[in-house]
Formats: sequence, C-alpha cells, structure tokens
Amino acid sequence: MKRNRRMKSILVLSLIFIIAFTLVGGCAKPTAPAPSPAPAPEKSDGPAQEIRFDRNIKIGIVDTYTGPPTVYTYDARDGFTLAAKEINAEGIHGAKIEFVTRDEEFKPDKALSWARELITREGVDVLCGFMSSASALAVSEYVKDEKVPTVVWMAQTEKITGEAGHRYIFHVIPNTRMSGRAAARYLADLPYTRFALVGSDFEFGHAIINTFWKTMTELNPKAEKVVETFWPVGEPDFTPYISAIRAAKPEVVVAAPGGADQIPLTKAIGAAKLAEEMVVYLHIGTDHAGLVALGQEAPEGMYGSSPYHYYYPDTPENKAFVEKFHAEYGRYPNFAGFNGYITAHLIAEAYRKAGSLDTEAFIDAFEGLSINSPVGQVTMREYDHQLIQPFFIGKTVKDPGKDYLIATDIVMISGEDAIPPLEEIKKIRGE
Amino acid sequence: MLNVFSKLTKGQFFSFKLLIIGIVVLILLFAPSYLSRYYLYLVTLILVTVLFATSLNIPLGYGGLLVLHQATFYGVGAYAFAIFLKQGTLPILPASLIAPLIAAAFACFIGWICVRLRGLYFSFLTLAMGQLVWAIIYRWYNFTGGDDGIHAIPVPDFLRSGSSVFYTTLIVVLISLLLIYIIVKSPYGLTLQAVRDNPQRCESVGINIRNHRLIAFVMGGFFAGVAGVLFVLLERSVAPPMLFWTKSVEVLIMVLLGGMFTFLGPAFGAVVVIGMMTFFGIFTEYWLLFLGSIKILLLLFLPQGVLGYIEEMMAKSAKKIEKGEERGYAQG
Amino acid sequence: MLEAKEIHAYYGLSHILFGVSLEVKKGEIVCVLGRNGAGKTTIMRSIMGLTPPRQGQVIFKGKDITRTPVHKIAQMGMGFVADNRRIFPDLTVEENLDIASRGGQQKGAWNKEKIFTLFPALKNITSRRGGYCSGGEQQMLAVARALMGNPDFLLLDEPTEGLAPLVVRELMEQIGRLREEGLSILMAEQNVRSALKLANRVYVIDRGEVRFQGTVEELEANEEISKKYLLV
Amino acid sequence: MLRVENLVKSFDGFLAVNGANLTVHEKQIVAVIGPNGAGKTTLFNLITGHLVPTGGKVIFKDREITGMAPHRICHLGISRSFQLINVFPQLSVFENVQVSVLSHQKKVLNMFAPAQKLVVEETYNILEKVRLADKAREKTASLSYGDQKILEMAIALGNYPELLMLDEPTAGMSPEETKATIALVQELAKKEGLTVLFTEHNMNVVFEISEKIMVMQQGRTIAQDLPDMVRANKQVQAAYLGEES
Amino acid sequence: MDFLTLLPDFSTMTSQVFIGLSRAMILFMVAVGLTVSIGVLRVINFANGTFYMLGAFTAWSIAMWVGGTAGFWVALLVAPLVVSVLGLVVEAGLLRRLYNRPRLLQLLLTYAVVLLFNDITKIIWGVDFKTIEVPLKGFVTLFSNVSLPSYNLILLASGPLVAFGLWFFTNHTMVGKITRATATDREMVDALGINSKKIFAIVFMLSCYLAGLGGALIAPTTNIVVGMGITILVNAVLVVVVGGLGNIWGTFLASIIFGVGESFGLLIAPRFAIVFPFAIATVLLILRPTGIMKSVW
Repeated sequence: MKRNRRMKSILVLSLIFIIAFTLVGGCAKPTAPAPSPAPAPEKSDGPAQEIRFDRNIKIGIVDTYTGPPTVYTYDARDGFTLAAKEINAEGIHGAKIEFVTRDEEFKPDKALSWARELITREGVDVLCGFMSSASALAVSEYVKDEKVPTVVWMAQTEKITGEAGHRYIFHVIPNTRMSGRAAARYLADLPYTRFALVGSDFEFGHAIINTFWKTMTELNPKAEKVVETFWPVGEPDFTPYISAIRAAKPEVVVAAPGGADQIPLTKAIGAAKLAEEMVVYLHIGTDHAGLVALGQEAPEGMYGSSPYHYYYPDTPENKAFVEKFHAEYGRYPNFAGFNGYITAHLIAEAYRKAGSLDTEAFIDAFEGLSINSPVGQVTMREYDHQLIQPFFIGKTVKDPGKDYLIATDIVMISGEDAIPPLEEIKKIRGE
Repeated sequence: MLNVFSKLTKGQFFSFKLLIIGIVVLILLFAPSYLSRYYLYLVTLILVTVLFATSLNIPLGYGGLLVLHQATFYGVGAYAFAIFLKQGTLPILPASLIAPLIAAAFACFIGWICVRLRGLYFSFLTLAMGQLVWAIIYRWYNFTGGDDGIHAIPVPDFLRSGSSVFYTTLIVVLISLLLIYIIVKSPYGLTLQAVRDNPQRCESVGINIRNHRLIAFVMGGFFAGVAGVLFVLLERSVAPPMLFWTKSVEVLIMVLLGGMFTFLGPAFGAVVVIGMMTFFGIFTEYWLLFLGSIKILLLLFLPQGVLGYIEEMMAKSAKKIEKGEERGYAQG
Repeated sequence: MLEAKEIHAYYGLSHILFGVSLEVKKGEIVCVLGRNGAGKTTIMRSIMGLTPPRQGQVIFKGKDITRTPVHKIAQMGMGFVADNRRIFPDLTVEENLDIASRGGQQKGAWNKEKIFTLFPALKNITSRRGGYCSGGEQQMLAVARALMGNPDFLLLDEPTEGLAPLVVRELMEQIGRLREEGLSILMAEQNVRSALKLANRVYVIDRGEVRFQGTVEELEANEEISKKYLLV
Repeated sequence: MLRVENLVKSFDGFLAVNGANLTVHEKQIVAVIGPNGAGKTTLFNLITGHLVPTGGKVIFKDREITGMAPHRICHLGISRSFQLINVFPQLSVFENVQVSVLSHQKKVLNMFAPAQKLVVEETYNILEKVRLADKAREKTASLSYGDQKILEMAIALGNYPELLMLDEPTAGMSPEETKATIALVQELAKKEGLTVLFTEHNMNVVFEISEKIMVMQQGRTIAQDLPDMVRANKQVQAAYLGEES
Repeated sequence: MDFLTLLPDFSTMTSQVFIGLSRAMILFMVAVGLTVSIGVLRVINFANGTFYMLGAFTAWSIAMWVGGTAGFWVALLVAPLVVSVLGLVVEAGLLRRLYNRPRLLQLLLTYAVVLLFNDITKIIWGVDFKTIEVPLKGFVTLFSNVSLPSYNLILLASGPLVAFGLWFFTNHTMVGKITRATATDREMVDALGINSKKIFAIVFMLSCYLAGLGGALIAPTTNIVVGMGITILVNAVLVVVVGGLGNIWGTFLASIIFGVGESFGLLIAPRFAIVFPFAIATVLLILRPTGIMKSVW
C-alpha cells in the first residue's frame, strides 16, 4: 500500500517535471542557433576573397520512423548521415552540417507540428525528409509562409513541384510524372500494343498510371488498354487481380504498387509465373529493398524500375559510395539511401556556391545547381525545383553470387527524357 | 508533497481551484509576449486538444458512454470547414459556425443509431461507424482530396500570425469550456450524471435516458467539431489520419490519464500527453517505447487519472482537517 | 474442525463483519441465522477466502487459512455451496460435476454414481445445461458439485432460498444424510424453522455481529432473541 | 386507479408472471405478498415499464400503459422504489432527490441554469418529510443502510406520484427502523393522499398497514382480498403461509 | 473499369468467393485469438494484433535459421509456441492486474502494450522488408477457369481446422470445460479447488498461440513489417463483435461475411472496397446488436 502511494507520487512528480521542462524551454525567448565559435574571417587580399561562415548549417529531417515505410526512411537517413560526414570532413566555408531527426508516424498533422518545431525552435536552415505525400504537401504550404527551403526526398507526388510548387520547395526523387513518362518511353520501344494497367488505389498509384498512359498513347497511338484496375492499399492477396489480368490477355502489364504492396504483389506475380507469359513492369520493382526481402522468390525476367541500383552504373563514383555505405552500415543502399546521400551533397554544394547562409542566396544557388552523383550528373531544374536525375529500368535475373535477384540489362532513361517539359508544368500552374 | 492542501477546508479548496485557474488564464493571456513562436504554437495546439479531449468527456465522463471514435467528429468538423474555405462556398465566419453543426449532425445520426445499444456494443458500433466515415473520406478524392488531404486552406490574413491564431483559439476554447461547464452543472448535466450512475433508476423517475445520452453524444460531437475548426485555423491542412481510430484512442488516453470524473481532467491529460510526446519525440528515437511505458505505469497506478488523483489527495486532506481526523480512511 | 476468531470483513470501504467468532466441531451441523443483509453470506465468503477478512483468523484443521488462496482452501477439504447456487449455466449437469471431481480412485470417494444415489433426480438430467435446470435441481447440483471435491467440511449458504416447501424438505433430509457420511457443515439460513430441525448448534447474526450462540433448545427458549433478530 | 389484467411475462419460456390480476383503488394501501420467486418484483417491473409484458394489460387511470417506456409511465404519476438499494451513489443525498424533482418539473433538459439553485425548496420539503433533511449534503454512500432505503423512497416521492410503488421497503431493516418506516408510509399515504402498492416479506407489517392484500404464487394471483379474508384463505395458507407458521 | 465485364460471370464469382474466403481466414486467425480472450478473460486485448505480428517475425527468424522450405514448417510449429510463452510473460506481468479493472482501462492499457511492442520489435528485428518463401508453389485448378495458389488451400483449410479444434477443446477436454466454467464464474471455479489464475494464464497463452499461428501462417503471403498488427486489428475487433463476443463459430461466420463482402465490394465499387467491411459491420450491428451468434456476455 505504501509502496503504491510512493509510486504514485513519483509518477505525478516526474510528469510535472516533464511538462515543466517542455514548457519552460519556451520561456527563454528566441532560440536562434547559437553561433559556434568560428574563427574570425581571415583577411585575404587575393581577388577571390575566401568566405567563412560564422556558424554551422542546421538541417532538420522529418520522416516516418515507425511502421512499414521505415525500410526506406532509415536508408535515407543513413545516406544523409554518410554524406554529412564526407561534407564535414571538408567543411563548407569552414562550417559543418548538423542535423536532427523527428518521427512523424506517416501523419500529416505530426509532420506539420515537427516542421514547426524544427523551424521555430531548433531554427533549422533547411528542412528535409517526408515519406508521406500528404505530409510533404502539408509542410510545403507551411514552409512557403516561413520561407524555409525544404527538400522532399521520398514522397513521389508530382504535385510537390507541379501545382503546389513554389520557391521554397525542392524535390529530390523522380516524381510520379517522371516515373510514368520514363516507363512509357521504355515500353514504347517494345513491339507491344495491349496494355494492362494496375496499381495501388491511392493518389500515387493513380498518378503514375495516368501519366504513363498519357505518354504512352502519345508515343504509340496504337496502344490499347485492355484492363485497368486498382487494389486497396495493404491488399493481402493479389490472386484475383492476377486472374483478371490473365483473362484480359494483355501483352504488357504496368503495375504501380505503393509501399508495402510491392512485396506481396511481386510474390503473386512470381507464383503465377506471369512474367513468363507477358511483359510485367513494376514501378520501383527492381529496387534493392524489395528484391533482397524476396530472396529467391522474386520472379525472373520481370521488368522493374528504380532511381538507383547499388551495382549499376559500374562507375568508380558509385562503387566508392556503395563501399562507404556498406562499410558504415553493413548493408547495401536502396534508392532511398542514394536519395538521402545526394540530398546532403546538393545542399552542401548550394551553400558552397551561394557563399552565404542567407536563405534567398541559398535558393538562388540551388536553382540550376548540378553536381556529380554516383549515377552521373544531376541537376536541380531552375523553374520547378525538380531534380533532373536518371531513371533505371531493368529486368530481374538470378545472380549466382547472391541469395537475391538483381536487375540486369539496365537501361538508363536520362533525366531530361523523363522530366516533363517546362510548358507542361507552366500549364499546370496556370502560368 | 501535497501537504500544502491539508490546511484548506472544503470551501477554501474550491476557491483555491478557482485561483489556480485564474492564474493559468492570466498567464495564458500574455503568452505571446514571453513565449517563443514554437511554444506559442505548441500551447495553441494544446488548447485545441484540450477542447477536443473535453468534448469527449461530455459523453464519456459525464454520460458514461464509452465512445470509441470521437475523432470522427473532430475530423468531420475540420474537413467541413476546410472544404467550405477551399471551395470558397462560405465566408469564414459562417463556415466556422456551420462546420461544427455538421459535425453535430453526424453525431446526431451516428448517436441516434448507437444509443439504442448498451455498453460495449455501443462502443463498437461507434468504432465501426467512425471507421466508415474515415474510409469514405479516405477514398472520395474529388471531394475530400483522398489520402493526400486538403492543404493550403485559404485562411484570411488577419488569422495567419501565431498570436492572432493563439488568441482566437484561446477565446473560443475558453468560451467552449465555460459553456460545457455551465451545461455540466445545469439540471441537464446533473441528470446526465444520474443517468451514468444508474440508468434504470433514472427511467423510473421519468428521465428519457436515450434522449439524454443522445444529447450528450451530439454535444460532444459539436465541441469536437469546434476543435476541428480551430485545428484548421492553426494548421491550414487536413488529412485522413485525423479521423483514423488510433487518433480516438490517443484522445481517450488523454481523458483517462487526466481523470474522466473531473471537469479539467481531460484538459490536464491533453497537456500531459502532448507534453510527453513533444519531450520524448525530441530527445529519443524510441519515443513510443517511453510513451507506451509511461502510459502503462500511469494507467496502472493512477486509474482515476492524474488530476483525479491530485484532487482526491486534496479532498482527503481537506476532509481530515474538517473532521479533525476523526476516522482514518481505509485505502482501497 | 473450523474456527473463526474475531474476523472483520469489508466490501471496499464498507465494514460488514465486526469481529465474528464461531466454531464448528467435527460431525456437527452449525447454523448461522439472521435476516437479509445481516452478514451471513459474508461470513461464508470470509471463511472460504473469497472475501478474506482484514482482521482476525480463520483456522481450518489446525491451520491458519486466513490468507490462503481460495483454491488451496478448497483442496484442503472445504466445499462451498454459494447462496444463489452459481451453477455454470453453459455446462451440462454432468460437466458441472466432472470439472469439480477431485476424488480419484480412493475408497469412499464421491463419484457420479454415489452422487446419483444421494440425488436420484440428477441422474435423469445429466445432459441438460445447468442454466435450464429448475431451482431445486440447481440446488442439488450445487451441493453435489461441492461433494465431488470430497470435502469433509461443507459451507452451505442459504440452500433453501426460493425453493418450494416440498423440495426444501427433501433437501434437508439429504443434508442430514451428509452428516451421517461424516461431513461437518456450516449452514447459513433465513428459513429458521427448517434449519432448526437439523442443526446441532446455532449462531444468530445481526449487523455483522454475533448476537446469540447456543443449542437449538437454548434458542427456542430465548424468545427475545427470536423476536428481535429473526422475526419469528 | 390501477388495473392489471391477466399479465404474463416469460423469459426464454420460463413464465415468471403467469396471469397476475390486481385492482388498486384510489388512496388504498395494497400489499402484494408471496414466497420468494413468486414474481412480485417482475410484476412491479411490468407495471412500471422496465419489462415489456408478453401478454395481458396494465391500465392506469383508464389509460392503457402496457409496454410504455418507464419514463413516460412515471410522468403519468406512477413512481417506485426498489428492493435492493438503487440510488445514485456518486451524488449527494440532496442531488438524489433533486434529480427526480427536476424530472417531475420537466426541467431535465434545461442546460443553462445552475442546477444548484433550482428546486431547492421542493427538494428540502421532501427530505424533511422523510426526515433526511439534516443529511442532505452527505454522500449517499456514507448513509446507513436504513437511511438509504428511506432515500430510495424519497426519490420516488420526488416525482409527486399518485401511485407510489414500494418494493420491500423494510427489507433488511432492524425492528425499530421497520416500525418507523411503516409509520412514515402510513403518514405519507394519509397526508399526501397517496395510493400505495407495496411488496413485503414481513407479515406483521403487511397485516398492520394494508387495506387489501394480493397473494402471488408461481407467477399467478391466487387471492386478492381484505387482510382478514386472505388470512382465512385455505389456499393461501397451504401455498404460502403454511411453510412459515 | 472492373473486371465484371471482362470475365465470364460464373468463374469471376467463384474465384471471388474463394479469394474472399482466404481473406476471411486471415482475418479469422487474428480474430479467433481475440474472441478467446474476450470470451474467458473478459479482456478486449488490443495487443492481440501485436502477438500476430510477433508470430510472423518469429516465424521469419526461425525459417531463416532452419532454411529451405522445411524452415517454414518448423517455424509454423515453433513460432506460435514462442509467442504463447511471450504471452505468458505479458499476462503475468501486466494483464493479471487488469482483470478487475474498468473495461476502458483494459482497452487502453493493451493499446499501450501495442506501442511498446512495436518499438521493441523494431529494435530486435530492424526495419527491413521481410518475407518467407511460400512453402507450396504452384496452382490448383478448381474449375475450368478458376485456379488458386496451392498455399491458399492451406489457409482455407486452417480456418475451419482451428475453429473445429477450439470447439473440440472447449467441449471435450477437461481443461476446456473448466475454461467454459471460468468464463461465467471465476470465483466458483476457485471454490471448487481449481486454480483459476492458472486457467486464465492457459487461456491467454492459447489466445496468443492462435494469434502467433495466424501470423506464422500469413507470413509467406505478405510483407512482414512492424505495425502489421494495427492495420488488421480494427477489422478483427469488429469481426469479433459482429460474430458475438466469445463465440468461436460466430467469429468464423463473421470473418467469412467480412472477407467475401470485401471481395464482392471490389467487384461493385473497387474504389470504395475498404468501405465495405465497416459498412457491413455497421449494418450487422444495427440489425443484431449483440452479434449474429450468441454472445457469451
């Protein structure tokens, strides 16, 4: 009885402590990042005057760290951390990158709340992250008012740089429009006309399929849609869709599964041996995260795409990145790891170019910025802030050295080919 | 730690409570002048949640109705307001009045069906119907924006600064709480508590218990709708997770942690839970682990809620003085 | 056999028993008499460990069982027949008996055959669900169920409540036969008349206190007690 | 005033009440007696609408009220107490009675007046009648058993009923309390002009105050007559009193 | 654009029915554990979804450790046992304190356990996508046009098997009978000399075993991720309520109604398919508030 009461008092006290702690923090007024003791700007009499930043650059990451998407968000965070190490070794005009992460649980209201916290309490210079499209869109509107540059690195919604685009938002992942166009470009070269279009029934699935079909019919007017169907997200059993596809007798199946649907869908395709009968194309179908989970169960000969494969292109830059990543975390990066990595480098490069910690200068420098990434040159398009990055489409194959399948016959669709022309974006934005 | 209160008698005890509330309100009134922007936002968010939690407590704490899906009305209020503003069908003032009424209408419909059932069956029917509303909003792209939600909701400029949103929220929440307080202390409120304690007896003194419960349910829905409107003012964005069932569980935990049999318990619970979420969210990646454990400890050891516990201790001390420690209280 | 010493029992905050002491010797039938709400059922529950007394002691076969878990007390040989019978309604009569069986193969142990010789009425309804039995049948089943655990001490809480007079008579006879089998019995009753026919000794309870104890003859001689506490 | 005709109630085939008949005239004190399980409480629940009869009729003041909702029946002027204590444990004694007074005055949907200040006088009047006024501010749970039973009755009085139904009003009371309670019932009936229908185990009480007795056995009415006639009724003696005396 | 127009009617319908049935069995696996704990312990255990998740994760670990197709079958045997032992720990440590608490408190406490275990699972198993190789490959042709993956047959069979097993357990074993008795009157069981604490622990372990079994069975068809328990939980809870609390056959029937209902929902209005289970639950609860079969409460 006594112990119980003491327990209760302790609980109440610790609670009050926690609340007080959280709230008292707020009474100390503004929390502008404390200037780190940077050496006084050295006077240089050379024409190229060396710039020294008087504080570090602070970056806030808001992403989903609970639930199914974590397989990607952890990679993105780790890729970012790796890049930050590289950057800090060198410094950006004497400054380093610091960053903090917040978990938004795939909930837009939480994302907004954390974005506010990072901007107004932590005082971050740049915001990154966002697995969820809804979160990205919600935060995008907020940072527009706050004038804080924000890089979306996982949500693929085309709205981010389309109708909802503005000066402060940047997109570092092929958006749904690009993915759809890339797929259409690739598949239009094949001699087929009968298409089955399927996808997860949420914004993302519809967006990819719509763009794909629009581009496909432009490229190949003879293309014919024999079936189109969408399944609820989280569908446990794909057999009915496979039967429906089979029955319609298409030559090509284009599938846009969202998030965790990819694994069971690929399994079902493998079990039904659908890839042996027709061309099956899966958006993000050859990404490492999915294939490694499926092991030997993934179907051979299935077409799939990914913005990144750790084994392709076989360039020294890529190898260096993969080796470092593997040494650090004991695994190979999936496409999210790559995105996190180049995002950090893009931000660092923009600051280098800007030579100032001023937000507007940073954005001006970011617009049109090109850097060399493990997959070659990538460029931030000036007008809509969509990163022009290549997109890879390949075919699955068993690799004797590995216990999972990899992509082969990889074709690179260059960013310029995939990205929608400026006129299209302008039209969407009503300009 | 609570020895301070042992010097208070019952009447003083009440004025002491009033004093504390007065001080809190006074502190809040000047909040924008000493709080940094983030904490001003956090306090605004807490205020919205305070209203949300208190709205749940009308049917739950006072009516004894175990509503498992209160977030439905919060979400419906927010969505209705968002859609009015986004489509520009209504100016902001009427929209902010009609949106809670729509939430109340939903509550009326759902409640009308649910109050026929007793106990847990009632609870689960509210859960099922709430999820139904969620699923429809989640899917109906053209109208509700589907899973992407609605963003960039056009709120007039004068409601865009942190302090104007704060004051609007503060005023609306205070008025709502006052209204709820008046209702709870009215004959309706008294008889509602009687219905909670002993529905059979209430029937036999001539109270239509179904009506009473329905009214409580609708009122809860209305004030949840008000909270939803305030949320939109604050965040200018809505998305389906707002009315997913886990949101309802979250707010239920707030009410229970604070204490469902005290008027300010749910409000206190909202402060506690949001405070803890922020605290752990900032300081650790495994915040769920900490939050979950603390919730378990609190629910296990303080089943009457934190404020309920504090009040009980205060009341006990006050009583001891009054009765001159005549008899010790057995602790159950 | 059983001794309760100064037991105080509570339900939550309300104090029900105020220092009740009583004793049952081997082979006795002892009756606890009193009005509705006098505390009879609480005495039974306290002894059985269902409402453990906060103060005082219960001693059974020389052992202090005040803090012993209920099932251990039952295993020591105490049978319990609850006041509203508490038959498992979803289980058949046979299943009700089966799950209570703890006799094993030892000689003289209660088994279903032996039960059916004592309560022939149960034999014909073995597959009927407990919930569908009549009051009398349920009462017999409740006693039979308690016997299946081979107790040597039986707590009977108002066994005649709500039964037709004829059934009461039959039941009382059967209880009498249990004494012949060597069982000691503590019985709570409101039905004074039928209880007195059977009992060796009597305790009269009112408001959680023992107001009278003695033999049946002594009680019958004491009109004041009967009038005041038993409304006879 | 109240007429019960051939009332039947079955629970899953078990006939709890099987042909009950009862007539209560204005300002009469009527007792319903019968052994445990005879169906007295069920009969009460059927009259007050807590249970819906399977068959038969209940007529109150020339109006059929069979199967009507309990709260509506109450507003017609029937009010009852319960056998087991059935009060509002979390409310104070005063509030317990206040609830029923508010209900009687149709003020329960008033949401904006402070309840504290409403119907105070009426409530105190009733509490005074049953001699609980000095305990008005106490928590119900701290009352003695006897006082809770009285409070039970006071709640019923809060509705200003024409017909007061008491289910075992003296069950579990001490002889002194019983005596006081009976006096109270008689006094109320006389002063307020109430009609009283009650069930009771204690035969002394029954024969002392009732003007008419209805005897039930196994759900059936086996006699309905003046006390002396009932006492003399052979069937009643055999079925019910036989056991006790 | 549904495939109603694209397929011959009969085979669409039948295949849809079979798909709905295997969907129903998945649901049943989660719901049955829930209904057992509700029926006997009277605790609505939200953590049941967590044990389902743990079943899948444990099965994965075991399958990986053993390797090959045999790995899965070993996992199917062992994983539920591991989960039920874990359940015992939770029961003894936490749930035991809840049996006499208000229902709302029980609900929220078990929900807090869900949060806790989600993080613990993340710490133990990490965040990678995980999946187990399907142990039975190939298809079974049922009618000329309808074929099912062979593994679905196992799922289809497991539901009725589990339901039948449970029925046998509760009606024809001594422990089962005691369990039924405990469900209605715990005190009386104690008074008969049976340790009801032990019975409760056994029942809770059984319910965890069933949840773990469900998780293990489903593991090969799906993506094993943290949080998989939460998504299915609310449907499972509704299935249990619609079926009649604690009624195994009711749960079975309700699962089928939900599963097949959603399948046909896909035919009628694919976009609103996820609305169907909730709509069905709402309608059924309005029509039969205490469930389609007798509730034990």
